[in-house]
Amino acid sequence: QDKTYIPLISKGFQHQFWQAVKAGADKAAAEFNVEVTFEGPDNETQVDKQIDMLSAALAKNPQAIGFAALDTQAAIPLLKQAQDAKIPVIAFDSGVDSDIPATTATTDNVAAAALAADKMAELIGDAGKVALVVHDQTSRTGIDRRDGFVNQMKAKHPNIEIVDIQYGGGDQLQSTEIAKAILAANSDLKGFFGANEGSAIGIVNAIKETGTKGITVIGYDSGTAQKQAIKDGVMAGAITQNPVGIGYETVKAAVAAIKGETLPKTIDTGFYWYDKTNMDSPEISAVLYD
Amino acid sequence: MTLTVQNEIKKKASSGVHQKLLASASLIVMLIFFSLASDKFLQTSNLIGILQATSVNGVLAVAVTMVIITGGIDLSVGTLMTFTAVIAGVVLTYLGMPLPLGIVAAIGTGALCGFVSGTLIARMKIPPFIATLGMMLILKGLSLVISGTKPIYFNGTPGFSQISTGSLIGTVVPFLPIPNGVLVLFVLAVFVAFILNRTALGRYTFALGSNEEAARLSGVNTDFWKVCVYSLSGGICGIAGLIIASRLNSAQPALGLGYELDAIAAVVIGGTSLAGGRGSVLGTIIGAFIMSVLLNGLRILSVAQEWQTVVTGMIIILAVYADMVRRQRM
Amino acid sequence: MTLTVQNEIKKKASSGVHQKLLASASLIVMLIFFSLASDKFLQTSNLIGILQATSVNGVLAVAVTMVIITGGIDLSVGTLMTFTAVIAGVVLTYLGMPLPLGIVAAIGTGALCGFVSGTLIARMKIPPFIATLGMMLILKGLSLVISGTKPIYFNGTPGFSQISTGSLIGTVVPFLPIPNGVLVLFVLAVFVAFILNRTALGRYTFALGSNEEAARLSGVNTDFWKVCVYSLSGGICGIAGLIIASRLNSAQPALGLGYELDAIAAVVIGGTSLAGGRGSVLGTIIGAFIMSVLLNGLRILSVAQEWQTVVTGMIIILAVYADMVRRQRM
Amino acid sequence: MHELIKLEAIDKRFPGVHALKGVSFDLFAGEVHALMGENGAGKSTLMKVLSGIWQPDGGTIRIAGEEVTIPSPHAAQALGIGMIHQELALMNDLTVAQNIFIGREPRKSFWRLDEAALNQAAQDIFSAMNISIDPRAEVRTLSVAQQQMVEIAKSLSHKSRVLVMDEPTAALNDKEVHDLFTIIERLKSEGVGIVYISHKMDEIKKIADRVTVMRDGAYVGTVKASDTPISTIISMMVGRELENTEVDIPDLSDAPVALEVRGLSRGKAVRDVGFTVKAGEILGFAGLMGAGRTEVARLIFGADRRDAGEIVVHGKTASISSPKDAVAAGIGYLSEDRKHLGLALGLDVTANVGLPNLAHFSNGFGVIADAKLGSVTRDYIKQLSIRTPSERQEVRLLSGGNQQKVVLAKWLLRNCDILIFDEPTRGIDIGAKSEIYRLLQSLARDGKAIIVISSELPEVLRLSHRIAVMCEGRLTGILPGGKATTQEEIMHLATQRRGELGGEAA
Ligand SMILES: Nc1ncnc2c1ncn2[C@@H]1O[C@H](COP(=O)(O)OP(=O)(O)OP(=O)(O)O)[C@@H](O)[C@H]1O
Ligand SMILES: Nc1ncnc2c1ncn2[C@@H]1O[C@H](COP(=O)(O)OP(=O)(O)OP(=O)(O)O)[C@@H](O)[C@H]1O
Ligand SMILES: [Mg+2]
Ligand SMILES: [Mg+2]
Repeated sequence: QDKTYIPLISKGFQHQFWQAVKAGADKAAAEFNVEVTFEGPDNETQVDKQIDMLSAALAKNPQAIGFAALDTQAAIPLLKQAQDAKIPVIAFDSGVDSDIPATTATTDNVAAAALAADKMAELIGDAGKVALVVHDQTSRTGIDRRDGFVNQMKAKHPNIEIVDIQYGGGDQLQSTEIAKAILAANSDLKGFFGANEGSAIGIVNAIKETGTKGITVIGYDSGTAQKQAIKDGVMAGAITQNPVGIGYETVKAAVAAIKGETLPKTIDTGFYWYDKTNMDSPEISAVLYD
Repeated sequence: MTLTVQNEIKKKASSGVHQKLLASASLIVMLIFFSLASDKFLQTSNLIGILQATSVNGVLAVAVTMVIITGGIDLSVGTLMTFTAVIAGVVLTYLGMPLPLGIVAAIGTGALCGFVSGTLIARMKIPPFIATLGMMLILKGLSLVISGTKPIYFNGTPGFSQISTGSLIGTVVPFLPIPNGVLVLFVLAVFVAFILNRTALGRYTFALGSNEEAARLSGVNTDFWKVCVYSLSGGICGIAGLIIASRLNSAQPALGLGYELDAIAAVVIGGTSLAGGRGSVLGTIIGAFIMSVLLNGLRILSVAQEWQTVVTGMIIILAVYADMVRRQRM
Repeated sequence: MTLTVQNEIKKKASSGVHQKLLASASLIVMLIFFSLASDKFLQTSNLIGILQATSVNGVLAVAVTMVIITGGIDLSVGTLMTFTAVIAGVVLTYLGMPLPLGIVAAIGTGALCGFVSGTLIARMKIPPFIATLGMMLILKGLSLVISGTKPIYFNGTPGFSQISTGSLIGTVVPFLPIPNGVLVLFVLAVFVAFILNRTALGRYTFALGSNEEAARLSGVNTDFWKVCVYSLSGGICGIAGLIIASRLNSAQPALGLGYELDAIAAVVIGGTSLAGGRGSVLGTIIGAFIMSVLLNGLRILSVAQEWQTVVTGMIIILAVYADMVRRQRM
Repeated sequence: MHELIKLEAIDKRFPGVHALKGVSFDLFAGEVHALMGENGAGKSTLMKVLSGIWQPDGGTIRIAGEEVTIPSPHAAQALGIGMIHQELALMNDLTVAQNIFIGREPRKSFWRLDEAALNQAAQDIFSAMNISIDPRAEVRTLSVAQQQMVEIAKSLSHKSRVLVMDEPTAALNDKEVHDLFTIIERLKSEGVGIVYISHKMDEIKKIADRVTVMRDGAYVGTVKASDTPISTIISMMVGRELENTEVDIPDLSDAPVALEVRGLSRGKAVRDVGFTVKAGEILGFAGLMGAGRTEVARLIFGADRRDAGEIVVHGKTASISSPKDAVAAGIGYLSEDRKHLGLALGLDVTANVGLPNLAHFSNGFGVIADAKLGSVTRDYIKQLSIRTPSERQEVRLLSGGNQQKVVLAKWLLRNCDILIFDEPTRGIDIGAKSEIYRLLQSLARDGKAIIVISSELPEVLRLSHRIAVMCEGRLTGILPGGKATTQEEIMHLATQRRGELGGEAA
């Protein structure tokens, strides 16, 4: 008698965010006594590689499947195949344009980035120049966080000018160089938003290396370096999702779906603003990861 | 004397066939291993998944095979594929033209870009690595510009997804639902193999890689033929663009970077020399399958992803080594 | 007669110097253009930023220059850099050893991995592309395995970040706060240039790329020297690993993929031929600077990123073309 | 005189070729032992066994009486065996001196190489050889003849006890050959044993002490050079007698001019060269190494860009800017450097023969009639007696002389009106040579205009209807062919330098 098997096909694998999702999934796997595997392509542009992974996962005849779609439509034929085979699909991180998934465990990235924009406005006095380093120009999370931040500024904080948006692929080194160039070009910059961990660390590195003072940095996600930067005061604060929660809820929902239980349409795993003042509080430190 | 010679010719010819059959030895070993290791591996759906996973890389690898045989290299195949997909998206979705026009546009754009690379290389004597690296970056940027940095969906062209995911064979032989994308790969492989082995273009392709100067001094218009090879290769990348766009039902403008390495790897694993002058499409197809079977098998066995990478690296080295030892023996 | 010969030697020598000075023409044009286009470009902090941005790619490019001169290629430089950084992290942070041991471990691991690649290539005759592609994947996987798929921080080794970001020169000449990482790049470049031009290892490096068989027939132990080149190159990747780890104050196990292409591009832009036999470290350094100045300038000008890519592609082609035209004229 | 080397019953097989069938060979100190045989007889292979490149499948090697195995070229060097390879094996990107001393560079402190000492040592060798080559020049800038000299200098630098010279004079002219022979005499007197492979019969008489003949990979016999007539050696080689033909100059007064060249110039290599060739005529080109004959041919053929000059084919000015144009105008060029310029070594014989001819062997879709091309190739293999297991053999596996014949075949098949042969018999055996002479003569009889560039004066004299002589890029004169002209007259023109040359260079 095989254990219940639930493969999770994510958007990434090597980054800390995805490792935290994996940790949550593993925790749930142990709790519900199911077998979970976790896989994702090298970067968030490789839509077709993700489809190949999904295809191989389906071939293993799983009881349910977790899927964080890189593209809202590309995987639909395979998801239909899963539906036909009566394999419940749980979407996580971001959804697909289809009602196949039994539920979607996700963060509202647009709202989260808007919160970051509000915090930025608050910290720099609702006026001045702000720049963004984003991890990706075409991926869902990249677009949502960029647009969430930029649109919120436009709508609510008209005196804040977005002077530059550049993309560093989430690569810390590349993001560092980008942030340094932006700093060099804008000596009167007041705020800097990094849309994921690698981008945020890149900004922090740039500030440290150039010795720039007086810039408000807001990050996204957590990780040792980002937490340290907040403690050191280089970074004002950051938005964190609840990746461990996403992983946990995905597996939990999958187990429920296998049992035929009805699930809510979405499971909002939430996002949080954290800074020096609240990062040691129990409910925040629970959603942060190293 | 004549008898011995004839015997020897026969021996040579048959050893040639042996060699080609045996070239797939590593692939066969892999297939057997994974079949024994997991009963999921040999399922029709999984085998079709493998075929489909090979189609895009296979087509790109076939495109780059010709270029590598001339002694060149093409780093732009991945982003060219994406660029042609975006062009197809613009033509079909934005401009709402009929499907055949989209197909012609994609392949034509591919050929045109190949023509530009070829011209840079042949006439302006820019090293292939630089010319195609430049093209890779240019096309990567242009894909984003033209698409407006977002995917273009083909929902307005219902037939489009059939290009890759439909199955002509399946409608005739129901128990063999081989997707069209794979069919295209095989037809293309046969076509390019024919060109390489039976036509003047093919002969010049080998001659360019073997000794370009000797070919030039034989009165061969080497520049012209080189441009032809790059154009043809570009056109094939256009086909890859159609396949991937059809598979994803969308043109993903950021895709494609890094695909050139996979394609070149398939070519080299298949025994084509990067120095030029020797190589075969059959080898390339086998090389592409070695890569996709390996990845699929490791996934089926649920090997941890970091170890998948390690094992893939080792197997690639081993497969090529085994192939070489075998060839030396014969 | 002897007079003519001597004249020609002189002419050749002086044109050699000219050539090297002019090789940087594209770079100088770029510097002038960006200085005029933006007053932010020539700020000391930005210039130092450019230097620092070149350090990692520059060191990797120097490493791969030697390999390319032998007629080989090394795709593993990026992941090897990461792997050595991870090893340094394990030694310094996990095992809590003193800094010098971490440095030795990183460079030693690099050399060892280079030794393995070199052995695969020289003794087992596996094509360099395949051997180093395999190594690239193996090391990518192992970095994840060893680090436990998470960054290793160097907070326990306070001096570590000085390797790259501190400034020895700055303490002596305060208005020239050139970071140590850049210093390392230049020292290394001089060292490798010395090896290439003045030592037996360098001589054989060129001989291998020029005509390996001829070198072997002359009694040169070609396999041995090839392994030496790859080992040395690996050791240099270890230095790159230290620089990047020191800059990020952490070993990022997922980093490094794609860096090989940048490094190779710098080498080829610098005029080293992928066919082997010719090349120079100075050219490579110039090539690396062309790439980083270009990117920095476009960023300073806030060019949209998709257009940055397009322009970079075009400039790379143009720079190489201009360089070639110039060389032919002389 | 003691025995240096004794090879006994050496056997060697390659796929499809039994290259050596129990061959024996010995060499004494202080002698020149010539090794003769047709192309593909196995001479180079035997010597490659001796110098550690191939391992024999059977037989023994004794050096100074002791049985040895020679696993690598390095080991051969350690045993005092040096070899000048038939195919140039130089590193093009390195300088002359660096090539000569590769693997044995003089050192300074801190692992530095002593470049000055290196260049000086190379200069010393060249001085001793009485030739002037710049030790600092990159090898790729040298002509084939100069490269051959570098190879010779390299093997001399080893101070070997045994020196194998595989066709060292194939690319040299008479003066250089003479200088080489002086060197060989000196080495002989120092007790060095020399194995000398050549297809030039007159050389054998001049320097060889003994001659061993091989045929079809088998040992035929060893004779004393002094008391064996050449004809005997030739018949040992080819198994029959060869008749010696004299040049027979046809009356071409009515023949149309096929090719006229006016004012051809390129830099210092070719200065204002002009001449005509009539249909049915063989125009020989003589001159010293570097005289510019090859360059003239390359300019006519469009392989290099000319600074000035007009090329008139059949009375019409031809606009030739690339070899493609030249071939279209009916000009064929057989280059002197077959390895780099003549052959795609990795491809098979058929593909090489087909290279200039595919247009005639393919249909409108570019599909090649491969069977037809193959059978035509087989015809040429027979006609030129190219020794190859089949027409599908890769050219790099053929012996040097047979490779040269493949180059010939590809141009013969092309059937051009004007053919330029640059050193057509380089490395070709005596039997095949007379075949080629006959062939050239019959081509001329068929109305082709032929230019033959050769560094062997006897060859020029034997073939040419007229003889053009070049010196330092200029055409110094055109002499009538046949008995009317002597070698001395040619040499006079070939050394007719311009007084103001030194001034011009500055
Ligand atoms: N590596 C090889 N593989 C297969 N056949 C070979 C190889 N090397 C030589 N041969 C064959 O062995 C035979 C002897 O060749 P070899 O080069 O010894 O001839 P040779 O006497 O030196 O001729 P030439 O005067 O033309 O140089 C030829 O038929 C040649 O084709
Ligand atoms: N690629 C080159 N680079 C530099 N100099 C060259 C090159 N090729 C030829 N030369 C020079 O041009 C001149 C003419 O050489 P060419 O080869 O035409 O002479 P040749 O009469 O055919 O003599 P050879 O017997 O050497 O073939 C020589 O001085 C030669 O050194
Ligand atoms: Mg020979
Ligand atoms: Mg010549």
